[in-house]
Amino acid sequence: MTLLILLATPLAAALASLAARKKLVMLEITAALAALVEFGCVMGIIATTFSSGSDRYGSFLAVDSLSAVILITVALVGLGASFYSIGYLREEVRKQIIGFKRVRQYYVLLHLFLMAMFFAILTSSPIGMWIAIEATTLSTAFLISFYNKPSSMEAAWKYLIINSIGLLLGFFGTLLFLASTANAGVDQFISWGALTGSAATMNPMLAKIAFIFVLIGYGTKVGLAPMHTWLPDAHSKAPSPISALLSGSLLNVAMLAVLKFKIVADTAGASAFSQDLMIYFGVGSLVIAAFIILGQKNYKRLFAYSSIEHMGIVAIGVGFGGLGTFAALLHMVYHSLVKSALFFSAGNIFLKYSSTKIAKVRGILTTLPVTGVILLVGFLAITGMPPFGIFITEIYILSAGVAGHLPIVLAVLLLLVLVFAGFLRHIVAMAFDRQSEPLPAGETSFFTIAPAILLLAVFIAAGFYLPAPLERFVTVASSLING
Amino acid sequence: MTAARLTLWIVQIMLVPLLSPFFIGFTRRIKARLQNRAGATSFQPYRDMWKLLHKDEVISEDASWLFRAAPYLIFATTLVIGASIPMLSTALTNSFTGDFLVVVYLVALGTFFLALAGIDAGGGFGGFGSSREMLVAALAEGGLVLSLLTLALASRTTNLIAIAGNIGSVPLAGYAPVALAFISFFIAMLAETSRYPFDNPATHLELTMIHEAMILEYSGKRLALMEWAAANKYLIFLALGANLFFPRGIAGTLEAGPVMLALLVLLLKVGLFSAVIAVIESSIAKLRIFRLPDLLFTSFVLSVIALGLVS
Amino acid sequence: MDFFSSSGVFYALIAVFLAGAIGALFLRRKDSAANIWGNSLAATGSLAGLLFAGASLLHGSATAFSLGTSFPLLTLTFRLDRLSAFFMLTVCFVALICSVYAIGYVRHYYGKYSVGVLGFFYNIFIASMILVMTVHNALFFLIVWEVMSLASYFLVIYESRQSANIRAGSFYLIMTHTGTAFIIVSFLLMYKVTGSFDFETIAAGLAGASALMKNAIFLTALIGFGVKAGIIPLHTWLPGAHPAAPSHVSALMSGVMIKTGIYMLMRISLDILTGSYWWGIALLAIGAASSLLGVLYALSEHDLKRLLAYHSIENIGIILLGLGSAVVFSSAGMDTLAVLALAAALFHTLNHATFKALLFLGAGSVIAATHTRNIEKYGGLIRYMPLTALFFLIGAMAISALPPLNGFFSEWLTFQAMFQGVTAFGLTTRIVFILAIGSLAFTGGLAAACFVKAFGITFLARPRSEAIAAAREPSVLSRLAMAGMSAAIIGLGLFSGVVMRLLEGVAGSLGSLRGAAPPGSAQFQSVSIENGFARISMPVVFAGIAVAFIGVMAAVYSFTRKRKTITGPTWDCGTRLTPRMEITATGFSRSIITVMRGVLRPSSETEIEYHDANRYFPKFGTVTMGLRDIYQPFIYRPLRELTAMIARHVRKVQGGNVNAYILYIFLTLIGLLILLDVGS
Amino acid sequence: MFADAREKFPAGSHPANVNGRMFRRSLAIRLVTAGSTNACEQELVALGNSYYDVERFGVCFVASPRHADVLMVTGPVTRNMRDALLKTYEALPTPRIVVALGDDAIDGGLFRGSYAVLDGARSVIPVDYEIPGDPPTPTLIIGALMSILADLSGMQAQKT
Repeated sequence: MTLLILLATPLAAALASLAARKKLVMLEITAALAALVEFGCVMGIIATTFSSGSDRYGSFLAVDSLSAVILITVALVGLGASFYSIGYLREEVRKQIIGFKRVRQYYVLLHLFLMAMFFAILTSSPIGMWIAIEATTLSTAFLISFYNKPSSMEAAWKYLIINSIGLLLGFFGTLLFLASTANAGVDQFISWGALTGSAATMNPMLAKIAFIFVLIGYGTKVGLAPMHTWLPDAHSKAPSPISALLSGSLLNVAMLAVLKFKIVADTAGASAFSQDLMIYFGVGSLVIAAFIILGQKNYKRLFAYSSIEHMGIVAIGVGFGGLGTFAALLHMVYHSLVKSALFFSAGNIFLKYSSTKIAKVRGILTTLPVTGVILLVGFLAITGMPPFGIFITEIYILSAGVAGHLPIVLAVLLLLVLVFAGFLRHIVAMAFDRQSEPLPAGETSFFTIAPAILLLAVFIAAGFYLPAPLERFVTVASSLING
Repeated sequence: MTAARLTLWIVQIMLVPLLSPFFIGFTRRIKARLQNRAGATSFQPYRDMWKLLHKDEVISEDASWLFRAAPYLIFATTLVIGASIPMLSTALTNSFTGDFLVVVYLVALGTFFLALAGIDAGGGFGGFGSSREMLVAALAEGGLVLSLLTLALASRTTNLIAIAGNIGSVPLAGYAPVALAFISFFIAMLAETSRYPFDNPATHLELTMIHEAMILEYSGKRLALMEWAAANKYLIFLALGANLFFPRGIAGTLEAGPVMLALLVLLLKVGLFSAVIAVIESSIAKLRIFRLPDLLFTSFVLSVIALGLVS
Repeated sequence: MDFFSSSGVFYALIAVFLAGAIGALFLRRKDSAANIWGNSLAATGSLAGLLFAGASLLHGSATAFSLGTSFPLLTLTFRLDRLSAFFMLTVCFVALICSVYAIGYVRHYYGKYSVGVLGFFYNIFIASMILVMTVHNALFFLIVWEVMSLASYFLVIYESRQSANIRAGSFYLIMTHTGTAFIIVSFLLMYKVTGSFDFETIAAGLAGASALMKNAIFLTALIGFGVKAGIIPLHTWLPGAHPAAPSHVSALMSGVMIKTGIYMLMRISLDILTGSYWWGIALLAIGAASSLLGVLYALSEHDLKRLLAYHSIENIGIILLGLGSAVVFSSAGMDTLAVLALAAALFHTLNHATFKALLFLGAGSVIAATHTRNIEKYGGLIRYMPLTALFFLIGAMAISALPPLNGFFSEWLTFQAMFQGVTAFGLTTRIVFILAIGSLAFTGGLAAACFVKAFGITFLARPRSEAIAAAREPSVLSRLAMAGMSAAIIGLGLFSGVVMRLLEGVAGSLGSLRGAAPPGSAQFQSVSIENGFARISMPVVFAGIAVAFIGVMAAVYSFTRKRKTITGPTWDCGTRLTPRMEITATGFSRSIITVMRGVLRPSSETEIEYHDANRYFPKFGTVTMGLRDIYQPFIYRPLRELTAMIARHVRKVQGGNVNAYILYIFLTLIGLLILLDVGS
Repeated sequence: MFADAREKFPAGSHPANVNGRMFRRSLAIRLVTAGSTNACEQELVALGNSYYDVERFGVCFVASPRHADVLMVTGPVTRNMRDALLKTYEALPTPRIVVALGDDAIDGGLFRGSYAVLDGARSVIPVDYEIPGDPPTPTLIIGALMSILADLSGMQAQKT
C-alpha cells in the first residue's frame, strides 16, 4: 500500500501545483509536504523490506534489497532537493530572473520527475522500468532548459537526442532478453523474477549481445563513457536542485536497470563477460572524467564529471565482484548524498556570484562561510579522503580487484589521485584565493543551507556507522548481483 | 688506580698544553732557517703567551657572552682531547673518551665555537674567517673520519690508544692501506690545523687568512687562550699522526723507563713532523680557497681506497 | 604501571584530544578561551599519552585491544608493542612541549586568524599521529594516516591570507595523497597475498610470499612513506609546507610527523617482512643522498624555518642510514648487528624529534618577535632574547652532533653500526658502507657549518634591521617549554647508555629480530659495542668538558685576576663600521655552495648600480644567490606537462558536436559486437 | 748599545702599567700609516727579510690592534687619518706603547705647517717613543726597538 502512496503523492502534488494560482507559498508547501510524505513512505517501505526481505503491491510493484538501496538515495536526495528548491527559486524570483509561471512549471515537472524515478524503482517489469526511465528523460528535459538560454536549450536538446538513442538501444536489449521467456514457456506477466528464472535457458551468446545493448542503452543514462556526452551539459545547465537530483538519483536509477539486467545476463552464463564489460566502461569513464576534471573551468561541470567518475567506480566495483559489489552499492548511496550536497553548495555559489565559472568565484570561505565549509568537506569526501565513507568503499573496490585485475587497480588509483589533484586545484582557488572586489558576506537563506548540511550529516554518520537496514540491503543485494 | 697510573695521567693531561707552544715555535724556527733567517727561538710562543696573559684586554661592546666563554671552552676541548689520545703509553687506556669519533667531534666542537666567536663581534673579517673555517672543517671531516677508520678496522678497535697499541702488530701486507690512510690523514691534518696550503699561519692579510681572521677581536688572556688552543690542536694532530701511524717507541707499560723513552721518541717524532710541515710550507704556495676542496676530496678518496683494502 | 598501559587510558586520552578539538571549535568566538582550552587539553592528552606509552614501553609484552565496526575488513585494532610505544612516546613528548609552548605562542594570532580552528586541527593532528603509531589494521591505518595528512594540511594553510602558504599546502596535499596511493598499493598487495588488512595476519601470511611480491610491497611502501618522511627526491613539498605552519606545528611536523614514515618503513621492512639485502642497500643510498643533499640545501637557505625544514631531510637521511644498515644486517642473518643499527636509527629518531622541535620553537619565538623569516634581517638577537638564544644554541649543537649532547651519541651509534658493515661484508657492500660513512661524516661537518650560519647570523653580531631592537623574549610558558626541551636534549646525551639499553629492547622486539643478542653492553656509565670494538662514556665526555672548562676558567682567572677587561667598539679599521659590513648568510654559505656547484647548480645574480655612465663608480651592489631547482624541471614538471597534454587530448572527446556524440555510441556498440564475435 | 732609549728616542709621555718582564723579547706592532710617503714602510718591509730578520728578537707585526703592544705611526697624520689613528689607539689593549717612526710622524717633518696635516702623531695621541730619520734605516729601527724593549724592562728595574 505504501508503494502506491509513494507513487500517488508526487502525482497529486504535480496536479496540486498545476492548480496553484499566483501564490508561491502554495507551491512551496505542496513540495515540502509531498517530499515529507514520500520520505515517510520510503521509510515505511524500508522498514517492511528490512523485516520481511521485500515489499510488494500486487504483481506490478515490488521492492527488493537492491531497489531499496536505490530507493533510499532517491528519497533522501528528493527530500533535500525539494526543500532546497524552495530557497533556490525564491532567490531567483527575488532577483526577477524568473516569474511565477516558470516556478509552477518547475514544481510540476519536479514532482513528475520524482514520480518517474519512484516508478522506475518500484516497478517489477523490465518494460515498465524502460518506460519510467524514458519518462524521466522527458520530464527533466524541460527542467534542464529551465533558464531558456540558448546554451541550456542546446543542453536539453542534446540530452533528449542522446538519451533517446541510448534508450532505444536499451529497449532493443530488453527485448532480446524478453525473447528468452518464450523459450522457457513463460506466458504470464513478465517480471524481473520471471525474466531471471527463464534466463538460465537463454543462449549465452544471445545474452551477451543483449547485455551489450542494455549496457550501452542504460549506460547512456548512467553516464558511462563514451555515452556520457550529454551529462556535463545537462548537469551544468539545469538549476542546482535538479542537477542534484540528476546526479544523486537519476544516475543511480539508471544503474539499477543495468544491475538488474546484469543479474539476468549472469544467470544466462555471461557473468565473466558482463563483469569485464563493466570494468572496461568504468575505467573508460574514469579516464575521461579524471583528465577533463584537471582542466575544468566550470564548477558545475566539474561536479558533473565527478559523477561520471563515480559511476565509473561503481561499474568497476560491480565488475570486480565480491566485496567490490558490496562497496559499489554503498558507494552509490554515499555518492548521491555528497554529490547532492555539493550541487546545493554550487547552487548557493551561483546565487551569490551569478556565474558558474571557477575563475569568477574566489574567497568563498569568507563570502559564504557555511557553503564554503560544505564545499570543502564535500570536496574531501567526494575525492575519497578519509575519514569519509567514500574512501572506505573505494578501498573495498580496489581490494576486490587486486587479486584478479592488478593493473586496473593501479590505473584506477592513479586516476583517483589525478581527480584529487584536479579537484584540489579548483576548490582551493575558489575557497581561499582572495576576491578582487569582495561581495557582501552572508548566506542566502536557511533553505539553501539546511538540506546540504542534512545530507552531509547523514553521509558522515553513515560513513562511521553503517545503519543495520542499509548494511542488510547492501549485503543481500550484492550477493544477488554476484550470483 | 696505582700511583704510577695516576702520575702518568697527570703527565698526559699536562703534556699537550705544556709542549704545544714549543712545536709552534719550532715549526716557525725551521721555516725561518729554510728562508735563510735566524728566526725567533722555538720558545717564542711561550713568551708571547706570557705577555698576553699579563696584558689587559679590550672586548667589543657588540660581543655577547659567547665571545667571552668561547676561548675557555675551546681550550677545554683540547685538554679533553689531549687526555684521549695516545701520547706516551698504551697501558694508559681510556675507554671513556678515547673513541676516535669523540676526538673528531670534540675538534668539531671547538671549531664550532671558534667560528661563532668569529662572527660574534660583528667585524667584517671574523665572519669571512668563520665561513672559510667551516668550509675547510666540513670538507676535511670525510678524510679525517675515514682515515682513522682505516686504522680502527686494521686494529679492530675504534679506541685511539688501543689502535696505537695494536697497529704495530699489523702484518706488513696490511701497511698499504695504512700508508694510504696516512696521506689522507696528513692532508686532513693540514686543513684542521690551519697550515699550508689551507691557511697561512703567518699571514695578516685578510685575503688569505682563516684562523687569524676569526680571532682578530681577541686580546689579552683570551687571545692567549685562543692561540694556545690552536697550538694544542696542532700538537694533538701531530701526536696522532706520529703515534697512530708510526707507533714505534710508544711505551706498553707504566714503568718510568719506557715512558721516559716514549716521551723522547714522541718529541723526536713530533719534531720531525713539524720539520716536514715547515718544509712543505716553505716550498709550496698557498692554494686558492676554491682549489682546496680538490685536495680534501683527494684525501677522502684515498681513505676510501684504503678502507677498501683493509682486510 | 598496568593501569597506565590499559586500553581505558588510551581511549580516554584520545577522547581528551577530541574534546580539545571540538571544544576549541565551539569556543572560537573567544580567542583566549579557545587557546587555553585547545592547548591545555592537548598538553593533558600528551601527558597522558606519555605515561601510557612509557608504561607500555616498560611493560615489555605488547598490549592489544580492538573495537569492531559495521564495515567489513575494518576493525579498530590497536597494538602497543615496543616499537609503537617508543614512537608514541616521542610524539607525546614533543606534543607536550609544543602544547605548553603554544599557550604563549598562539597569542600573537589573536584577532588575526581563528584560534579555535587552530586548536581543532592541532588536537586532531596530535591524536591522529598517536593513532598512526598504534593502530594495527591497514584500513584503519590508512584512515588515520590521511586524517593526519589532512589535519596537517589545514595547519599548513592556517595563515591563509598568504597565498604562498596555500600553494605550499596544495602541493603538500597532492604529494602526500600520491604517497598514500603508493601506500594503498602496498597494502593492497599484502591483502592480495593474505586476504587480510590486519597487520598481525599479514605478517604471518606474508612469510611464504614470493620475492617479487615482497619487493613490490617494499618498493611501494618506500615511495609512499618516503614522501611523508621527505626523502630525496620526494622531499620537494617539505621545505614549503613545514615553514608555512605556525611554529609549534612546524616543530611537530618536522619533529615527529615525518617520523611516521620512518615508523612504517621500520615496521614493514623488519617487522611485517624480513629485510632483504637490496632494500637495505637502497635505504643506505637514499639515506646518504638525503642527508648530504638535505644539509647542502639547508646551507643555501636563508629563510630560518625553511633551513630547519631542510635539516629534517638531512636527519631523515641519517635515520635511514641506520635503518638501511639494520636491513642489510638482518638480511645477512646478523641480527645482533641489526639490533645495533636499528637502535641507532631509533635513537636518532628520538633525538631529532627533540632538537628539531626545540629549534623550531626557538625560530618561532624569533619570528614572532621580528616578524620576518629572513635570516639576513636578524643579528644580535642574543642581546634581546638571551634565553631563546641559549636554547637555540643547545639545539644547534645537538643537531650538529657536537658532544656531549644527544645528537652526537646517535650519530656515533650510526657510525658504529656502519663500521660493523664495513668489517662484516665483502667488497661491494663494503664500498656502499664506506660511502655511507663518508656521507655521514661530511653531513656532520656541513651541518655544523650550517648552524654556525643559522645561529651566528641570527643571534650574534649587530642587528641588521630596526625590527630587532623591539624583539623580546617569548612568554614564560614558551620559555619554560624550550627549557624543558633543552633539558631533555642534555639528559638524553647524559643518560644515553640507559636509553640505549631501552632501545635495544625495542629493536630486538621486532618480528625478524626477535631474540637477537644485544650488540654490546649499554650502561649509564658507558656503552660498548661488539666486545669492546668501540666504547664510549657520555657522562665522562660531559664531565670531562665541564671539568676542563671550569678548570681552565679558574686557572686563567687566578692568574689574571688583576688584569682589566674593558669594552670598546669593534675594531673597524678606522672607518665607520655598519651592520652592512657584517657577513651575510649568503656570504657565509657562498664558498661552500661554490665548491658544491656541481651538485647544487647555484644561480647567482649580481646587480650593480653606478654613479656614472661609464660604470667606473659603483653606487650600490646586490648579489642574489639561489639554487636552481633540479627536481621541478626534471621530475615534476615533465609529469605535469604529460598529464596536461593527455588532458588536452582527452578534452577533444567532449567537442560539443551531437553527431559525434551519437557516433561514439554506435561505434562502441559496433566495436563491442565485433569483439564479441572475434572473442567467441 | 741602546742603553737609554729614553734619551735617544725621547717622547712626551711614559707608558703606564708596564710590567717589566712582560715584554721581554715579545713585542707585537701594529702599524698605522697616517699619510706617510711610504718611505718608512719600505724600510719596515726590509725588517722582515732574511738580512735584518726582526723576528729573531721576538718582534712581529700584527693585523689587529687588539693583538698589538705597540702602535707604530708613520707619516705626518693627515686630517683624514686623525680619527682612524685615534680609534686604533683606543683599540689597543693596555699597556700600550706608541712609537712615532720617522720625522714626519714626529712633528710633521717636511710637511709641517701644511693645512692638510696635523704635524705628527703627538697632536692626536700620546707618543711614548720617537724614532727619527727620514726615513730611518732598518738598522736604526731595529736598534730603536731593541732599546725600547730594554727601556720597558728597565723601567721595572728602576721601580724595584
